[in-house]
Amino acid sequence: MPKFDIDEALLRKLAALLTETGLTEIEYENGEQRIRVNRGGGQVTFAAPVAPAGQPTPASPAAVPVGPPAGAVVSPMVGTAYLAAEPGGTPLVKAGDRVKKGQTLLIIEAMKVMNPIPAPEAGVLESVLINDGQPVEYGEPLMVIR
Amino acid sequence: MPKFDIDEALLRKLAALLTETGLTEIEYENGEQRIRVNRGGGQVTFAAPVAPAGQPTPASPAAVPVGPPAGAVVSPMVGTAYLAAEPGGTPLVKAGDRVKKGQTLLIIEAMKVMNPIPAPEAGVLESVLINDGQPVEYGEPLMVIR
Amino acid sequence: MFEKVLIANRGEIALRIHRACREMGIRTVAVHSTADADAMHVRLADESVCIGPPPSKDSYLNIPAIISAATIAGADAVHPGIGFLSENARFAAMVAEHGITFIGPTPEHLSLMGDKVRAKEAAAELGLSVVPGSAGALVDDIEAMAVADRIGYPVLIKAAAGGGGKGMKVANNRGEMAESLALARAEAKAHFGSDAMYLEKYLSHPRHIEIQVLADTHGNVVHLGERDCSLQRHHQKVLEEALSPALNAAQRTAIGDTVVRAMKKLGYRSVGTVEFLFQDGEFYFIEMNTRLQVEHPISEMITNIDLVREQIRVATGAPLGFTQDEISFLGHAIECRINAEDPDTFLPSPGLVTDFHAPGGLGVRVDSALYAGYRVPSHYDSLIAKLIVHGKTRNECLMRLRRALEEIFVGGIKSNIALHRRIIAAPDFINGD
Amino acid sequence: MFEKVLIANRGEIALRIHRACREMGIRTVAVHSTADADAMHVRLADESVCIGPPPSKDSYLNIPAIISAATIAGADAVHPGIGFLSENARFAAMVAEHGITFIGPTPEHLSLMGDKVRAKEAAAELGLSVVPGSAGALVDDIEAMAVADRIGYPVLIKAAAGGGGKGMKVANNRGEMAESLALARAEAKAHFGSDAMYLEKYLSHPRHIEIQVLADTHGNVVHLGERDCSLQRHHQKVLEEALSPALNAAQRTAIGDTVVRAMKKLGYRSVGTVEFLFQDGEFYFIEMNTRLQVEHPISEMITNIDLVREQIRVATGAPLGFTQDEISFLGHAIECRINAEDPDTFLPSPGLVTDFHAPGGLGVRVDSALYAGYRVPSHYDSLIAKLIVHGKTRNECLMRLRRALEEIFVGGIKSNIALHRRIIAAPDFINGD
Repeated sequence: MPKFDIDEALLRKLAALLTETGLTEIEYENGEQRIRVNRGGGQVTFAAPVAPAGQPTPASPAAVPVGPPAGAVVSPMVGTAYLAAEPGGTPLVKAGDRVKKGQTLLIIEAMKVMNPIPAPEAGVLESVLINDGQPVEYGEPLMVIR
Repeated sequence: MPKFDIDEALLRKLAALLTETGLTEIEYENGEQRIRVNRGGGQVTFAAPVAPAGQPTPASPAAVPVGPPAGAVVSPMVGTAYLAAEPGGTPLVKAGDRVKKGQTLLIIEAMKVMNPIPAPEAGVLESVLINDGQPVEYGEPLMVIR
Repeated sequence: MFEKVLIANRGEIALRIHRACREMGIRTVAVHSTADADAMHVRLADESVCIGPPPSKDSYLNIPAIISAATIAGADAVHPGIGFLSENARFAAMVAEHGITFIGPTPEHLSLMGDKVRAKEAAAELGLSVVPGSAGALVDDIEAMAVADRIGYPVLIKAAAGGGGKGMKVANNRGEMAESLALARAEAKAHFGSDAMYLEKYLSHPRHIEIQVLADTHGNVVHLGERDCSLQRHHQKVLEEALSPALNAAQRTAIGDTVVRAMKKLGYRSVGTVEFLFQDGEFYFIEMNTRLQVEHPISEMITNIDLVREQIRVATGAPLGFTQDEISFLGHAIECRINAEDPDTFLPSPGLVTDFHAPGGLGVRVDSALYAGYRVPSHYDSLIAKLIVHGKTRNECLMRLRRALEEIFVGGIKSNIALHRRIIAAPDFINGD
Repeated sequence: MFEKVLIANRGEIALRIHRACREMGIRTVAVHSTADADAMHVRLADESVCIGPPPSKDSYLNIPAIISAATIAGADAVHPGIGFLSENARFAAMVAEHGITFIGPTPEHLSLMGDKVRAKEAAAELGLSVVPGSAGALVDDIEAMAVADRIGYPVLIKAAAGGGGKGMKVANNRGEMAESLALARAEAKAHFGSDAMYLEKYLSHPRHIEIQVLADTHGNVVHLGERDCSLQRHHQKVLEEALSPALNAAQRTAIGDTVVRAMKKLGYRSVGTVEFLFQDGEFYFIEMNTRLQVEHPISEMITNIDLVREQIRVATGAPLGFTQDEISFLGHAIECRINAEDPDTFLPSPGLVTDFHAPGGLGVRVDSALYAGYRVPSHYDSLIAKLIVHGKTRNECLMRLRRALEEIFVGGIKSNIALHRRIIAAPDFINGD
């Protein structure tokens, strides 16, 4: 049979979309092509885990918290994330950009203070996992740098 | 039927992707090709603790009932066991005796009724596990025949 | 006071009795089948005796085994619990013959109220109005037809020895009589070994109201108000509440006083429950349970009276420690029966309990012998836990019950927890209809 | 009524607050550190927000993170719980500045009672007698000596900003003063960043008696009787009971009325506890806790008042639903603090809870966020469960507590359950000494 080659980047993008949208499954079909990704509901989100209260941890998705993707930039604080320097401005970075270490990727507002979030390392910005103006919590993946 | 050859490297790659992205399942189809990998959302096997509440140690005798020894004659009722036909009489049998099937081994008094307990099989009486006049419960080993 | 009490039962009620005994400083003897060797009450009891194999008839209904165990253990009293031998007059008499106190009513009262026909006759004599029906057991179908014609359709056909809805059929008109009688007789024969039937007026929308009574051996009788058990499935209680949202204070006092007078006249002792059908402001006696009931905790919650403790006290011959005037009703209580069963098919679901999480907090009580790692045997009834909730008002009670049902979790087996969540969300129930 | 309340705490008290909210139909927002992602209150809350890493200073004490979470989640009130920010005046003020209701007293009262020296001055002005001692913070050792000589030895040296026994030393005579002062100052500096000290008469055999108060924003104040917290280990409460076996009705009414008058004069709002040392019939004010307390359930058990529910109600500006005359004390209640610690060495014992079995039945309440499979984090205090038992009498309560302690089981980690079993078996405790 012919070589079955898969689009890794696409899978990662879909995985990121799950995180961003809080979905647990995405199924995609295009003509003969069909792709489906699913996550057991352990993703970080503002909604509490739906696991039954008394359910033993090992049997609960919340028990096996999904780590952020490799190269993910996670939020250092609770606040509102902005992708542009000023409302309606152009995003500071976009997927595909090459970013320098320390370069400001986005801004998180907390207690009316604007906190610039720098790139922890240089690389290519693979994906943006959040929307402009989206509330984020501590440890939430924001962007992925490769 | 044609040999179905599996792309192991691809499976390993997908498995790695599951780990990396925190997905629990990836399904991929391309025309006739279709592949699906799944890692059940945190299905860590849960060892149910057989812990007797209100008792200091999880390992309680009640938790692990011990079966009677092989060849044991167990009590068919709750009552008081007598080794002799009448008070102070000589025991009906003693360790080392060869017993015939159906031979009376002891008497169990329940509700003022004397119930003779017969040997379930022929053999040598290996040991007597109770004392004369001892209360016995249902299923309690009384004697052992080999 | 008793030194040592033998608990002739299993499951949560055996644990309930054990707890009352421990709190009174009484030693406990658990008797159990081989299937219950790891049961919670067996583990907690001071002593335990295995009395037989799993089938009830060979263990929990095995009178010689239980009395032998009591004699050998040197118990000075036997508590029969609920079901099994709790209403068996012969057992009560034999226990007494062996110089052991039976914690319950006299054998005479057990047999009187155990016979549904004689019970109704007695009730009428005691001044409790009964549902119009046949004077006693029906001689034949001809008599049945005649009675039915007199009291008017629809009519309910019941087994004289019946209970739990077995051997019970409704006939909506004369045409249905013959078949309904035949079916009911067959069922009754199968379940109770007797096809003696009686017949009564069928009430279209009655509420099931029961009055809890407590009597000592000195002629003192009090009632603890009513319980409303209208919510049933196939004549099986699912959820009970106290007090009833359908009764007003005047009706409550009136029926309470009537029942107390009747019990005094009867010379009843121990705890008991007089059950009525309540419709259009009228109470119709249906039966009396001469024992503790599964739903007794809701009466305890609203009166702060420990019924099992009092039942044991009066069995020692002690007089009641309080009068009717000293009993006041505080707030509202609801009990949910958690069964090991499929919430949709209602089929039993025995097996290994991998996890059990009991809800806690203010106003929440759980009576259960369950624990993580316990295996629910397939030989007995499917009740595994009672969730009892108390609140200042019925609404507070409902809100508390809702959050408690969000917290409770039973893993490894199916349970009807989901059913209860549905029930308390139903508008009719919330409105108390 | 509030639409959504953010619970700025963790553990059993966060669950306690969640339960009260659910029962009032209020949505809950749980904030948690990464170590508490699987905590019970996080699982049960309607929403949850991770506010920081495990260390308290970066999460549960992280004011900006919590207020941001409240703003983002759209909470209209914040409940601070116990400990952490519950007595932090700055936090209370900032919450208010963000247009969110702080469920607790005013920032002014938080700071007043947070300063042990100013608190004693205020108490004296409010008509509460205090332990004779230094008027305020000691200027130097010379003043300390002078005061000690005046009030007589032994004397207790305390940190002005202190609590929980930190920065506290006894000097039995003049000779010990210098060293005790030095040690206390060092401890105080280390724990509270301030070595401001004060000094008071040391009572040799006082009882720790505290009065629970509840006040609305309309000037209505009631008390829920006292709690006796005399049983402590290294100034840490282990077991509390209500009412106190040491007080008679007259003393109870007297101190209750005194405290209510004082709180009215102060204009206090929300729940609070005024703590006294009681010896030889005299009450000496020591401090006031301007928050809910760990042992609040025992007051709830004897009064049938849901303190957290009432605390939330009055925070909305609603007036108290009852007067002092409508509060009666029913029976006796005891709370045991179950800690994840070695019962002998008292060292914390965090880790995986393999099994948790809560006792049940009549009169037994468990407030706990534990569940089988939960991992007790090592970053926070070791309280894992509160076992609260109610009985008609102190003896009934003790017997019930004994059997409940026989039933409770925590597997996988060490706990002080064995310690509690020892305590309640001690004759002195049984006699209420």
